[in-house]
Amino acid sequence: MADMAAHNAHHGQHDAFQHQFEDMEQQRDAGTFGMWVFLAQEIMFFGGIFGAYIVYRVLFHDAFEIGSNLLNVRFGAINTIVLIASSLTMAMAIHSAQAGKKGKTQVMYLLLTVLLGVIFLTLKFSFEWRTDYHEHLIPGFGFVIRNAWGGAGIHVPLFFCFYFFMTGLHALHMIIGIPIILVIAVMAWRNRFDEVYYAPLEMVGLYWHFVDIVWIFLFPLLYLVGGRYLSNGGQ
Amino acid sequence: MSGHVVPVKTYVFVFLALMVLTGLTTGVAFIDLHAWNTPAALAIAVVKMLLVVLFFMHVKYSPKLTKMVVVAGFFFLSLLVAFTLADELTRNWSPRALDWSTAASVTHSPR
Amino acid sequence: MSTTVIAEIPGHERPSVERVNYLNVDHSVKSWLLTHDHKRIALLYLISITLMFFVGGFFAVLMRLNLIEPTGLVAPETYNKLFTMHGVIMVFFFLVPSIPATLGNFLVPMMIGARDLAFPRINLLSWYIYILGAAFTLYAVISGGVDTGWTFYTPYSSSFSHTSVIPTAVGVFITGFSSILTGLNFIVTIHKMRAPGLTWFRLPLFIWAMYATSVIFILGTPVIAITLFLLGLERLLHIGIFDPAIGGDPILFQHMFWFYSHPAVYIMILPGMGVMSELITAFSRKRIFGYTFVAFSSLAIAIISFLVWGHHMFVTGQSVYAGLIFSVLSFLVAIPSAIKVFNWTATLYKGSISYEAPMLYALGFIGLFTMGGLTGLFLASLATDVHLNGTYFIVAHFHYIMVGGAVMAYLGGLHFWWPKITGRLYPDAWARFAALVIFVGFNLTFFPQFVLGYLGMPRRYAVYPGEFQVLNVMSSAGASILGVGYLIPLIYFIWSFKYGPLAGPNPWGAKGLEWTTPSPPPTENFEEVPIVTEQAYNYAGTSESAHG
Amino acid sequence: MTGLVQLGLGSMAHAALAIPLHPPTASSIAADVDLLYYFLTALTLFFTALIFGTIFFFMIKFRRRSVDEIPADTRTHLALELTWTIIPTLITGVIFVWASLLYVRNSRPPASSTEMYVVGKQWMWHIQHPEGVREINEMHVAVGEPVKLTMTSEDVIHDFYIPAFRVKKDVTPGRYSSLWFQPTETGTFHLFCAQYCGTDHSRMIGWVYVMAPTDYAAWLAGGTKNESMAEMGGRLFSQLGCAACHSADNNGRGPSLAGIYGTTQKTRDGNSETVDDTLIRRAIVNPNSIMLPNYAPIMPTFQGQVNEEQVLQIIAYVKSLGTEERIAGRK
Ligand code: HEA
Ligand code: HEA
Ligand code: HEC
Ligand code: CUA
Ligand SMILES: [Cu+2]
Repeated sequence: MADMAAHNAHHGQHDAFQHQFEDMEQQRDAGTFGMWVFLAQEIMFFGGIFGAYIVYRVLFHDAFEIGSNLLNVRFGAINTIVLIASSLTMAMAIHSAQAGKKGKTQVMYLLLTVLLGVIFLTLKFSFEWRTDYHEHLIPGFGFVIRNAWGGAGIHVPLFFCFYFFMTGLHALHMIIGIPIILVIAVMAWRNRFDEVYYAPLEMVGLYWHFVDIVWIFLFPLLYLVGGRYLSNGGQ
Repeated sequence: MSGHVVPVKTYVFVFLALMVLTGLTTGVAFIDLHAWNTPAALAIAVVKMLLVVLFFMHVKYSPKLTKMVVVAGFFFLSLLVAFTLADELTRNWSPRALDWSTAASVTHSPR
Repeated sequence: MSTTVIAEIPGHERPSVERVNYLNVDHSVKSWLLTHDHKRIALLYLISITLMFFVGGFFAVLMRLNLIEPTGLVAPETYNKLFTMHGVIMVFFFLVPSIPATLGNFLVPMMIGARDLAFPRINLLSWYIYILGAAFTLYAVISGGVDTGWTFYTPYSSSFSHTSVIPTAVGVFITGFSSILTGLNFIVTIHKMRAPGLTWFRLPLFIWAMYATSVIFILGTPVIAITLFLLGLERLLHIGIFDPAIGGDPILFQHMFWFYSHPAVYIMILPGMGVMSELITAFSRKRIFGYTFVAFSSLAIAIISFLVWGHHMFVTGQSVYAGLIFSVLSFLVAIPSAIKVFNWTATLYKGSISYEAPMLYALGFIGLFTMGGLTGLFLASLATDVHLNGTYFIVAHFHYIMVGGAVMAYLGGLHFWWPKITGRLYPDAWARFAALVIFVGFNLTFFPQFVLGYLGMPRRYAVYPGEFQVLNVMSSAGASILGVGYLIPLIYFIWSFKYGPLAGPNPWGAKGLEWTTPSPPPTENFEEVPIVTEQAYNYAGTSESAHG
Repeated sequence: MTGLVQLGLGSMAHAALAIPLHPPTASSIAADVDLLYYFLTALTLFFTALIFGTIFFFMIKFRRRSVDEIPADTRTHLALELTWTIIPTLITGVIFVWASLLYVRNSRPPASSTEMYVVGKQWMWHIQHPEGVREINEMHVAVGEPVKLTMTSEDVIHDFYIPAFRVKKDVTPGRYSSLWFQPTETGTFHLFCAQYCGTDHSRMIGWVYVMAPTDYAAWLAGGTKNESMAEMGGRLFSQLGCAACHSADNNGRGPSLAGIYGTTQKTRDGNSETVDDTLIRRAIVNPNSIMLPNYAPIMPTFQGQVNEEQVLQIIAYVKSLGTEERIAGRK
């Protein structure tokens, strides 16, 4: 107890301190740990759909390769680069807080992250999905099963279901993430974060990196493992 | 806890490694590795994930507890996939799997 | 009336009515709806969950009425909606949140000597999410109901049912997040906020049970969420994820559904087991027998429970190999439960046993859970499950565990901590009487169903062949006794909240940090953070080194 | 009011004498399943009695005698813990092995089984005998003769359940499941749908008539149908125009189907598949998925033109095309 009290005194009562904790240290600890537990939940959330995807990919191997070949690798690859870059800027934002840099530096990195996220989403929605729409590749919206796909054809829409659902869910996570980053940026602008207190920044960072990781798996699973090496594109 | 400050150099290095791996995985997809294309793509993805988790997310410098949470997440995910496949894949043998123990009679009777 | 012991218990003093506590600190509605206090949130949950229980119970009553006549009294489509809504409400809106969200919310911080959960705002959010989910589901009920069974099997639910499947699924989907947030809060709180000296092996077993439950909440619930999402998508767009007519696989739905829903049955029983350990020790005034075994068996159950879901699918044409694996693992998960039962029984040995109402519920739990669990073995056995699957045997199996086990534990826990929660006592004689009525009514309701199932009566039957009538009438008669049994506590609890005699901080003379604060506790729980120096349940007052 | 209660109680007491306690034991596997069931029941009763008994004994023996009584402290007892961990483990081991052996044995149809076909449909059962007789919600079989059912569904998942035989299997759309039994007693037994399938799930029930072999033969002969399943399939085969491509002389645009049932063949992408019920069904509803090396993918789909019953008839027809015919065709 005594050293607990000492702790409190040491850190002073930071503005952000919440009464249920003993001290700032415990509060930050609980915060990041909570974020990790939340991410474990997220793993299972995406995991459910990844699991279903894997099962169907194994069952309907050919259809999924055909579907995968209809996607444009270029979009996938560029977006991968964009998203990884945004992870870097996010890591740098936290770094600058840890290193005691000014709030403005943090804000700059955060805004860069947001910018990259927006680029990702723009590419995804206004370019990639739009193309897909025009090529009648959206199940439920005039999807056309082409004769060339042969017997596997009837399962190709299934691939696209997964494609849209998985990338959609991923994009939804980004869409939720971006405003949160902006709020954090406002806090950073007001110099709320320093070497002692930067838990919110750290937490949103973890979230953003997680979203990045999901994409790191989506990219190969959706775009690449489609027998692209075959001269006829796997058909 | 994650109070550890990772030097900027590490971040940049990790970022570059991720870029290289992205290029690699894209390139490899266009080379015929027979059955190994999918494993290769997934292996590279796992490496990339580890880089992000360990460095960007500071797990390398985090307490055991955090590591445990991460491992638990992926472990239970693998259970979901593995056991579902255990049924879904062997289920397709079903017509015969049912006659599993009469396999002998099945292979003999038809021509 | 509990004339028993109160005055003699050391540490007991009459509290002054004026003392500020979490209940009377602020009476405004706003102070309740915006509260961050885990104890108030627990009460919010208690009220909403009780409401849902009676809604679900009301459907059960109508079902049992219908089954008095072989030809049925209501139209089959109505009956189908009744059992679906009964199942959905009882499982997702009553039993899953029951103990964790009420007793757990109230007790976790108190038992570990914390002022609150780690994330009080998230805790409040979880209640609102629960309410939102319940609203959707109740909307589905009002807008015509659902008739898919609580299992939502495809392709019936995705392509054939004409009822409000989507609102129900959305409701369940939403409520899932309230479970996840509760679990997250508990895990973080238990890891990070234990009072000084409160090591893992000094924790009350209720905390271990809550921890194991939370693990399932975190790792299982997201999967049902995504599954229901896919179901809704399929139903809206007919894209073929689960519909064989368009190339999908309806069995995959079952895999994903049971991946959550089997662990979920342990979400429903583990907290009850935790309550049990508290009650048994308190009313025999003894340390639990085999603390570490009971503690680790909770974790073992939580982990193995993720590996057995395929036992719900033995007759779906599951491959023989998968069937064998799931069967053996299902037997494995029974072992930790057996360990618990034996340890509770052994705790009574040479104890000082008293029979207040909570203890009666506890003893009822052990017996009924044993029967329910052992009949689970019939179902885990491949050869017998082929006959029993889809019959009333299963209905009986799970009601023995969920009603005979989990609901009994919930009621037992509620009676045990009621004086702590409200600061008031309830009439003990009535409580014992209710326990007896419930026990008798319960067995009369559900025992005949074992026989019915073995005879071959399928479940979810609105009408049935005449030869099953006698047993069905017995069951319905039992249900009416059971219903009355549940009304009695409702009445005396409400009465006691207002008029019950004041309880001291520790009316049972029980051990545990929650009994060291006044009843009802102040908002901060403890005036100063307690320091723990001994193991849990140290009734004999021995020092730690005396045991291994 | 009291009169009513009396009436109720009276009729209950009367009926109580008539409550059956176990279902008829009318198939070759039923007695074995029951034996395991009784063993498990005994086990349950034993442990329930043990636990309840011990609790009651302790409750009385160790009841609190004075308010400030503090019993001696609990000691950990590793040997006991291990005992009650290991004994249940062993018991469950025994149950597992017993139940699994029985299950594997019970899922093995004798080679001599007659095949019958079941199609589940909201909310009735269609049953076809190879001889061509078709029944709805009724099923006639001969005592002593093993029967293997090939089952599928037109719509949702159903479940074919005959309690007296202790057999049950889901009937899933889009795939074939199978189940077998060997009736050992003549009589009339319930046939239930045991998987919830919609409004009239509880009315999707019927009867199984187990007859003496001679009666069964007479019944079969007396049926209105004198065309066998294969014959009906053959008729469909020509009506639908299959014969135009699949001629027996192997000169059509499609392969000859004579004698192919049960054979294994290579596909264009190098896999090999066995021609079984599932494959023939697939050829009919999704012919593009058949990829024979020497044929163009020209076979049209017949999905929507044939129902599951007719598909089964065509399968029976293809099965009936013997080797002789094929050899004859080759010559
Ligand atoms: C709280 C809920 C709960 C709990 C705890 C359990 C616990 C168990 N359940 Fe149950 N179960 C349900 C709720 C629950 N179940 C529900 C709701 C369904 C139906 C769902 C639906 O279809 O609608 C179901 C269905 C169900 C099935 C599927 C049947 C089918 O559809 O064909 C199976 C099959 O294996 C099964 C098995 C078990 C087993 C082995 C346990 C074990 O964990 C039990 C362990 C306990 C004991 C064994 C008792 C204590 C032990 C002793 C006293 C010592 C002696 C022990 C030994 C010798 C081993 N259950
Ligand atoms: C937590 C879970 C839970 C609980 C507590 C209960 C409680 C009860 N259940 Fe339920 N039940 C399920 C979970 C639960 N059930 C599930 C998951 C299913 C499967 C659904 C499906 O197939 O999809 C099911 C199915 C089910 C069936 C099978 C339906 C079928 O297959 O056709 C039956 C039949 O008897 C039944 C009966 C009862 C009864 C009598 C109670 C009683 O314990 C209820 C007692 C409560 C009350 C009676 C209410 C309180 C009193 C009043 C409202 C006052 C008025 C009443 C009187 C005076 C009589 N339940
Ligand atoms: C237009 C010609 C045509 C018609 C009409 C036709 N088929 Fe076919 N069928 C084919 C061809 C060609 C193949 C080989 C397909 C391939 O390899 O892509 C084939 C393959 C099959 C096979 C698989 C044979 C094997 O060895 O795998 C079966 C079974 C079959 N057809 C049954 C039928 C039935 C039953 C009908 C009528 C309901 C029918 N066919 C109508 C042309 C036809
Ligand atoms: Cu068909 Cu139930
Ligand atoms: Cu289960």
